[in-house]
Amino acid sequence: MPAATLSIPPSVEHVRTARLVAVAAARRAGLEESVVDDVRLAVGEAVARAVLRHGTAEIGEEVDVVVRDDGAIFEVEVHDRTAPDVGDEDDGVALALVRVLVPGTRLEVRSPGTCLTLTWLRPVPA
Amino acid sequence: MPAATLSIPPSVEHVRTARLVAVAAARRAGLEESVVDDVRLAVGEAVARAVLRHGTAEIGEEVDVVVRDDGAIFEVEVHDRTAPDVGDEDDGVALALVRVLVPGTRLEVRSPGTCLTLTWLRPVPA
Amino acid sequence: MDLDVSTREEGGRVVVVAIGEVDVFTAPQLDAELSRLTADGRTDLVVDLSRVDFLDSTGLSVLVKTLKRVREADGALDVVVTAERVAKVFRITGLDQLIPLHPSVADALAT
Amino acid sequence: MDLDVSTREEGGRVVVVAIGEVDVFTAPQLDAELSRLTADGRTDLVVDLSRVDFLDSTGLSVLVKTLKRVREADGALDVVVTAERVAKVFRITGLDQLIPLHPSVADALAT
Ligand SMILES: Nc1ncnc2c1ncn2[C@@H]1O[C@H](COP(=O)(O)OP(=O)(O)O)[C@@H](O)[C@H]1O
Ligand SMILES: Nc1ncnc2c1ncn2[C@@H]1O[C@H](COP(=O)(O)OP(=O)(O)O)[C@@H](O)[C@H]1O
Repeated sequence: MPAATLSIPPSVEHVRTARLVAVAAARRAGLEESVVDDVRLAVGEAVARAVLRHGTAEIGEEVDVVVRDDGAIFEVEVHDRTAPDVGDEDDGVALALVRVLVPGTRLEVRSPGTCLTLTWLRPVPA
Repeated sequence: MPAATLSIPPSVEHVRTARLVAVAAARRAGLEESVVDDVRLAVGEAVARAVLRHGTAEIGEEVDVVVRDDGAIFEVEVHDRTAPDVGDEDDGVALALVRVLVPGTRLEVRSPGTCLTLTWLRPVPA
Repeated sequence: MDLDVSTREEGGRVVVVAIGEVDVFTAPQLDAELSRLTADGRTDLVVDLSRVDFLDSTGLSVLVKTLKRVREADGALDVVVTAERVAKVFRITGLDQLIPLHPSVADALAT
Repeated sequence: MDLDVSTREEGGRVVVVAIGEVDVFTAPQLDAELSRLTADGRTDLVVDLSRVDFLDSTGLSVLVKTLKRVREADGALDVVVTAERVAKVFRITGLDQLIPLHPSVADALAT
């Protein structure tokens, strides 16, 4: 079961809510505070990207965020509902930053949109 | 569309996440900071109640929180998946506190569980 | 992580300092420390909540339980509250009528 | 609410103080103020982010845009950063190579 599943309207004022949820889950998962900072920034960029893509594509439906804390990995999926060829200009900096922060970032087409999956390794419990 | 829809596992460590989401939405809705304090406390109690009911009933599924900011009202629904007759002893203080804080609180059976709806009037925009 | 609980002696009393949030998840930490102290016969207690920014009914229940134990032993329980958000929970439950609230540890020790 | 932006004169320069979070929602506020200043020919700027606890790529873009305008006018842009969380965003994007970062406004004004 995900540690949290959040849906927000596709508007920039709600991106912060997604950051709060991801950070709370990252702390629960026992990630170091410097990694929690990366989670905050990367999830913020990923959700901002999704919201801006919905804006470009004029899609009013929600953006979905799923936070998983399963065994050795901490993972955040950000689902948008836009076609893969939407607005690849606008989200350039955001996506580049996510890729630098989270080396294992996966971007997939997952109907009805695209899904960005950010994965962090969780420290082995003492 | 809800301002936020959140699902959390039924364990007490996740109650804080629901408070964070409700408080973020309450601020976005323009509620006064003293009312935001009431939202934080009442939503925390309502979600704690739901999580504890799941524990009593040994239900492993998620607790759902829906935050709405529609026109004149700000509303938070907390859905559990327990039968109405589960553990009405344990959640006494929490529920009493919610009722004192939020006079219009509604407790309904809503399959597959109970639903506590907390409603605040939003100030008319200037 | 969300709550830090520590204990020290001051002015002949035991001061329990909580820092963070006292809620349904963290209240057991505060409960454990207060239960340990009362079980040891340390029943002249000041609970310092001046650095607690959130307290729910679970936290209140811990204090009510402690109050009962302390009274049974002819001890005393004083609580330091500064945040209005926390003070309000005591007021609306009427618990401020049962437990003396103070603006500082110094004030609690002076009573 | 999430971001507060104010401007003052100090040491012959214009100091823009941001307090709060600079993200995709709030960055337009900072952008508006910096655009207003550069449009007015105020191109000798210090942006004080010492009380900013979060900054995303949208915030960086505002600073990059401001840097270009300031350079076109032979002005200068210095930025004050204290939070490691904020400094890191500048580092990983390499923006700390383009914009001088300082630990305090006094330090920025002294350069
Ligand atoms: N918020 C509160 N305000 C007033 N009384 C309370 C509050 N919380 C608990 N109490 C009272 O304290 C007593 C013990 O609280 P409770 O938490 O239910 O028991 P226990 O600590 O044994 O689990 C009960 O009689 C209850 O009514
Ligand atoms: N985080 C960043 N790091 C480095 N360069 C950046 C960053 N953000 C934006 N830039 C650069 O600044 C320029 C303008 O940024 P952008 O926000 O895309 O344009 P505008 O400000 O006109 O909307 C672009 O050339 C972009 O590459």
